[in-house]
Amino acid sequence: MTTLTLYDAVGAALTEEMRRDQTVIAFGEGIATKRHDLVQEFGALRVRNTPLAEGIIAGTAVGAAGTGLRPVIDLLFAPFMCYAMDEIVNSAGKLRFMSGGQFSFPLVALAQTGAGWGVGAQHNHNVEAWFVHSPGLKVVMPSNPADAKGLLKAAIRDDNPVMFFLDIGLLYVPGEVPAGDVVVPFGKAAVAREGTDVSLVSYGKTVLHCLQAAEALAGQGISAEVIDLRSLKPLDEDTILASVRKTGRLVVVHEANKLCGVGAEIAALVAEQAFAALKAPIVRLGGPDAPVASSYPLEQAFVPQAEAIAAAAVRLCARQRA
Amino acid sequence: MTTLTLYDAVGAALTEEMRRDQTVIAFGEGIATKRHDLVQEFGALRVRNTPLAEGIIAGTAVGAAGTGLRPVIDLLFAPFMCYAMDEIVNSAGKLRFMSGGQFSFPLVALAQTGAGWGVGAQHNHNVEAWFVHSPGLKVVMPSNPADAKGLLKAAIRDDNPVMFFLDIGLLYVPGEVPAGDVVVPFGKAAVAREGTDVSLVSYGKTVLHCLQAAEALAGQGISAEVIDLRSLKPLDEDTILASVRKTGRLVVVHEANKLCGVGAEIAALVAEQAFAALKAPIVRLGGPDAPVASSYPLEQAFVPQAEAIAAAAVRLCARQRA
Amino acid sequence: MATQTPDQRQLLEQMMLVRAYEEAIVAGSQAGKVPGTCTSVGQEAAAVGVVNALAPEDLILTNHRSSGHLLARGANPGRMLAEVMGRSGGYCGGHSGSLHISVKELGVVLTSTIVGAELSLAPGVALSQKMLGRPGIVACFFGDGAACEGSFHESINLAALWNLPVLYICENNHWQAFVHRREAMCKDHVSEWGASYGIPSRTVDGNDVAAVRAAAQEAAAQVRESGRPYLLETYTYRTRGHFEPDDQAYVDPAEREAWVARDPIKLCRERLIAEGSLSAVEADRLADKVATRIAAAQAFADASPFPSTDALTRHVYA
Amino acid sequence: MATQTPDQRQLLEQMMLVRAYEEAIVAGSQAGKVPGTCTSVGQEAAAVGVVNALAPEDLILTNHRSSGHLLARGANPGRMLAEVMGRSGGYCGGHSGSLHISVKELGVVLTSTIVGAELSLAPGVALSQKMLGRPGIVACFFGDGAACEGSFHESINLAALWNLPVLYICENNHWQAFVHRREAMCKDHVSEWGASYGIPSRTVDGNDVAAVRAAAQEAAAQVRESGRPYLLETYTYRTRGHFEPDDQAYVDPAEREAWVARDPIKLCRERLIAEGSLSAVEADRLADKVATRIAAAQAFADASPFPSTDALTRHVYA
Ligand SMILES: Cc1ncc(C[n+]2csc(CCOP(=O)(O)OP(=O)(O)O)c2C)c(N)n1
Ligand SMILES: Cc1ncc(C[n+]2csc(CCOP(=O)(O)OP(=O)(O)O)c2C)c(N)n1
Ligand SMILES: [Mg+2]
Ligand SMILES: [Mg+2]
Repeated sequence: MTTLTLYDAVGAALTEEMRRDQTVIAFGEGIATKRHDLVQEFGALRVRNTPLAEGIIAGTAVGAAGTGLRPVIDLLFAPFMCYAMDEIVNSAGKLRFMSGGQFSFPLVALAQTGAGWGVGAQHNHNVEAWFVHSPGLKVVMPSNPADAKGLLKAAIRDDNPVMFFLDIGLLYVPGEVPAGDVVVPFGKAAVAREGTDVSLVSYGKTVLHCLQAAEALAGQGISAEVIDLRSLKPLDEDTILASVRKTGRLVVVHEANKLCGVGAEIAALVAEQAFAALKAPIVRLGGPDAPVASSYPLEQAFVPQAEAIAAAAVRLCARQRA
Repeated sequence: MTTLTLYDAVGAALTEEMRRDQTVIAFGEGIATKRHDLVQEFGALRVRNTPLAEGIIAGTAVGAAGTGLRPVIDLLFAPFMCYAMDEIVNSAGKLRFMSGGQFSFPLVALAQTGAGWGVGAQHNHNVEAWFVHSPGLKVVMPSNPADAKGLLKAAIRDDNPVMFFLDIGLLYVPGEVPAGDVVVPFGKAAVAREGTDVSLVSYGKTVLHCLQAAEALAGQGISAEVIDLRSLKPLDEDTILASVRKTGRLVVVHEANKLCGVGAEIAALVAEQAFAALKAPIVRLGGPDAPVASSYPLEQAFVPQAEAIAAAAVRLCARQRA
Repeated sequence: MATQTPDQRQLLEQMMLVRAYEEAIVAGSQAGKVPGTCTSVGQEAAAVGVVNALAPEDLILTNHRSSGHLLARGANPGRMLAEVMGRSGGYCGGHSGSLHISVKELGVVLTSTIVGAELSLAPGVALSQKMLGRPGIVACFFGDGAACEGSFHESINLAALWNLPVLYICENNHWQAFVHRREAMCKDHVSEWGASYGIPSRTVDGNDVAAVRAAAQEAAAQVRESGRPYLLETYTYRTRGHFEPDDQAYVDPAEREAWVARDPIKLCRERLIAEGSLSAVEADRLADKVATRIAAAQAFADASPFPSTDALTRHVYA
Repeated sequence: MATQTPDQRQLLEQMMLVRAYEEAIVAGSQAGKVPGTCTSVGQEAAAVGVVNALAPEDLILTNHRSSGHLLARGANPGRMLAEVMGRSGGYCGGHSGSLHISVKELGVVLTSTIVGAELSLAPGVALSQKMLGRPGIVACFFGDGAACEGSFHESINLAALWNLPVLYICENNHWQAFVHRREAMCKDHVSEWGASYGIPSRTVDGNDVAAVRAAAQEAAAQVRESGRPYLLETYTYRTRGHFEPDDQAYVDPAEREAWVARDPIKLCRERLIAEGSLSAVEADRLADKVATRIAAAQAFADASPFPSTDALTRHVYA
């Protein structure tokens, strides 16, 4: 065990994977500046700064991935991916299928997302659901440094394009990270806390808010289970459904806009597959259908907090008791 | 009443609105060629062909809309919008909010979507859910020529950016269109068929499949209500919820990928707001998490058909009776 | 000249094969057997001339108008037709259809029908060649329309900056679907844009197959030697419509007819006959040979079954 | 010279105001009162020189590094600071923060912090001017980084093609965040790219405010007269970091120091003093005046309340 921030856990995974596999390369707007240690170890060809052009960064990654390299690209902030949607969605996500399986695209696209820097809606916009909706892409978003490292190792080894979201609010928070080659497989959610009365399902920083809520709920005699999805596609349907079948109540929490978000998907999944177990309506807590303001209090108010999560859980449990 | 195809209904709405309002302009890759009658009536400045560059087409529309014009742009096929995501999402959708309400963006982006032409996944990809998920945008998708005309009039008059999806499969199917200035307001779903046992909620061409299913179900003694959403944002929550509160059963149907699609949103909405009325699990029928093949039988098999819809409804109704 | 003559006959034969193949597609389209598809009638010299200047280890990125590139590269017209018709015997098992056929075994990689995507993918393919120490340059075909997309700028800038061996070939056929080049760019030649990136660039008569091949040979040699990009513009004309069917009502007949008069197959055949290196009888024999091949291809494609519906979700994830 | 002198003093004062304003921002950032923000230290002449060449009816599109453009245009530094601090008294009610302040009443429209977006928006704004018969050209400020985005190509091509009155101003400050211009483009000057679109383009010393203004006046006059675009590159240097805080460990000190020695405010002040049109006492008095304005601005911003949470969903839809 070592203590690392999520930012450094990403660096550690990159370093280890680049050591392990010569075909792993990394490029982006400033990655060679910000992670200069990688340049020193792996050379200026494997770790490169690029022109300011997300489309060609992503396109180059797709072209390289389809022909033998395993690129990791840093697209900085999630909304900047808007300039790379064709390359990600139409090329990376579809060209394998369209070619009848002739090519594969082992690439990882990193992007920071969510509240924390107070720099407004063009930096702070959670768009992970877009990529869950788009075929051929995998999507992950860790809630802690250990998962960040393990999931990034899995992502780099995966033969498919992986959208890797880093929650800005967690980037510099330290956490314990197991030493060595620990891979966190995709499609396995973590039960971050066990409980029996209500399932709180989330990912990214709101997992921490769910854990705080669970703590508060315990004080009120409510046993909340907290599920950290970790990977959004593939989604660990079994763990979600098992939890709801046990608790009968579901609160889904994320920072992204609720409309057509990952929370909608999970709510729909449960309403389809675990309907009989449900003792109360499903509750979604998520961002409103609005861009995020820069102003600090508004930025914070956008994100579902522990109090709101706990209150929703209390309401659901009360329903049953009533 | 006149009989028009959806394609011509769009032309009729454009013509009438351009006559009504001098600030309405139209441009895109070939619109002046394909709708040459508009050029003849309104001149080569108001109806223009553009270079092949979706980003600048959309960006120009945003810039023009923010400063006094009301542009309608033709982005051809929905997946091509990948090249215009920044302009649509980060500019059109956010700049009003980010400016504290100083600007508004009355623009309409047209795009064709869905199966019908057998030209594969880079032409046939339903991405409307992306824009429902993105703040500041309205999203509509008519299922017939009359709604296409009326909704396009509403879209052109709306002071917000509107993503206007045209289902390729419906483009050349004729239908009755009321003459004159009939506007179909956003946020009002149509009850395409009334029923009491199960609600079939859909939009675009799968509304027709739902109607076929309802017809078949009637023969089996099941009364299905068919809801045509028409506008996906704003969503007519009241009509959906009222229907499910009446029938107690919900099948949501669309062509797009199920994961984080509009169907997920509707399922979640109902599981939150009409839970007590539900007599059976919710069922979603939608596309798989896969690109669409060009090959005709595969393209057709991708789209939920009437038989599958009817079968789902029968299963749900059986559950209750059992 | 002696060594060139048989070779030019091969180029002629390839162009005739492309024409015959596309005629089969048009017939298939008219018969309702082929969904939306694009032909390259009038542009055969531009495709055949460039592809014949490439080495076997070179990689090709093509676009929606790819019959010429594929056939000149040696693709099997039967498997191409099967693909266009959505049959399981196609190169991509019917997943692609006509617009994005790729054939990895021939080095035709990653074909996208998103106009401009070939440009965004090319530097990465060249980066693989370079970093993995593989021989072979990357030939990237794109249209004058694609040159208007931002990816043109981003791609050439990166390839120039990173010294990537990309031969960019802009097939300037005067049309961007239903929009004339004149309505889309101020200048006549895309090569003028290339010059400002500090890479060599040049325009060649795209209807003269020998000139195209010579220019492409020189360009490819420069890319091979310098490891840097080159922009070659083949100036030509799309004499059939954008896709099938297309009445071309929007086309200026005078402009089109001037180019039809310079049909690349006609030009080449007449030149060879004038030079005495091809007789009319031999020309007819070539036509028969090509027709026989296409008939066999059609038979193969017709016999190939449609994919079964379990192909719906096959090859989505690796 | 007599008529120019007072005017150059105004330019100096504006540059000093920008510097003082940004020093306040830096202090605020260090005190934790200001979230992520960018300064333009070292680039004041480029901003002030161009904005002072514009007419009141001209419209401005700016980007994330906008203090100079806004202040030179006459924006209220108190409302700017309030915006940067996320207060309700800011120009955008705290919705924008520092990176996308727009001020419609001053003709500063549609500011986006997506690098390259200013380029994509500019032709549409110019189209409105033209179609609605409004006077005023459109000045679009962007960086050398933005010039690498595809939107650069698409925007200039369209503006040239449609004859749109856009004055493109590339502030080439040698940096694209943490990437040096040299790592992003082969040539030194973005103006070289402009030439290939058939529009006038030119580079000017961006640290000489008089030269910038003269070049911008000429460029703006050409745009006004021809109705066509012009690309003006102001060659300058970002002497503070990309954003706050930034230790600039990645910066070559020699390169930076050479530019610091040519600090635009110092250059201008020294020239005016050498010319005898400004005394040292007057210069100090200007500094005091500016400091007083910024202190008042800071007091206004500090007193402005944060928005209440009902602003969370205000101004999303019209
Ligand atoms: C991004 C994108 N926009 C539009 C289209 C529709 N489209 C297909 S081909 C074509 C014209 C392309 O013109 P050009 O690049 O000159 O190639 P050509 O067809 O002339 O060979 C268009 C507009 C597309 N496939 N992709
Ligand atoms: C599309 C996009 N990519 C990346 C960024 C992050 N970013 C903000 S400013 C900047 C550098 C911009 O360089 P340049 O255009 O030269 O302007 P400068 O900052 O030098 O004034 C970057 C990379 C962004 N805001 N938008
Ligand atoms: Mg063309
Ligand atoms: Mg810069």
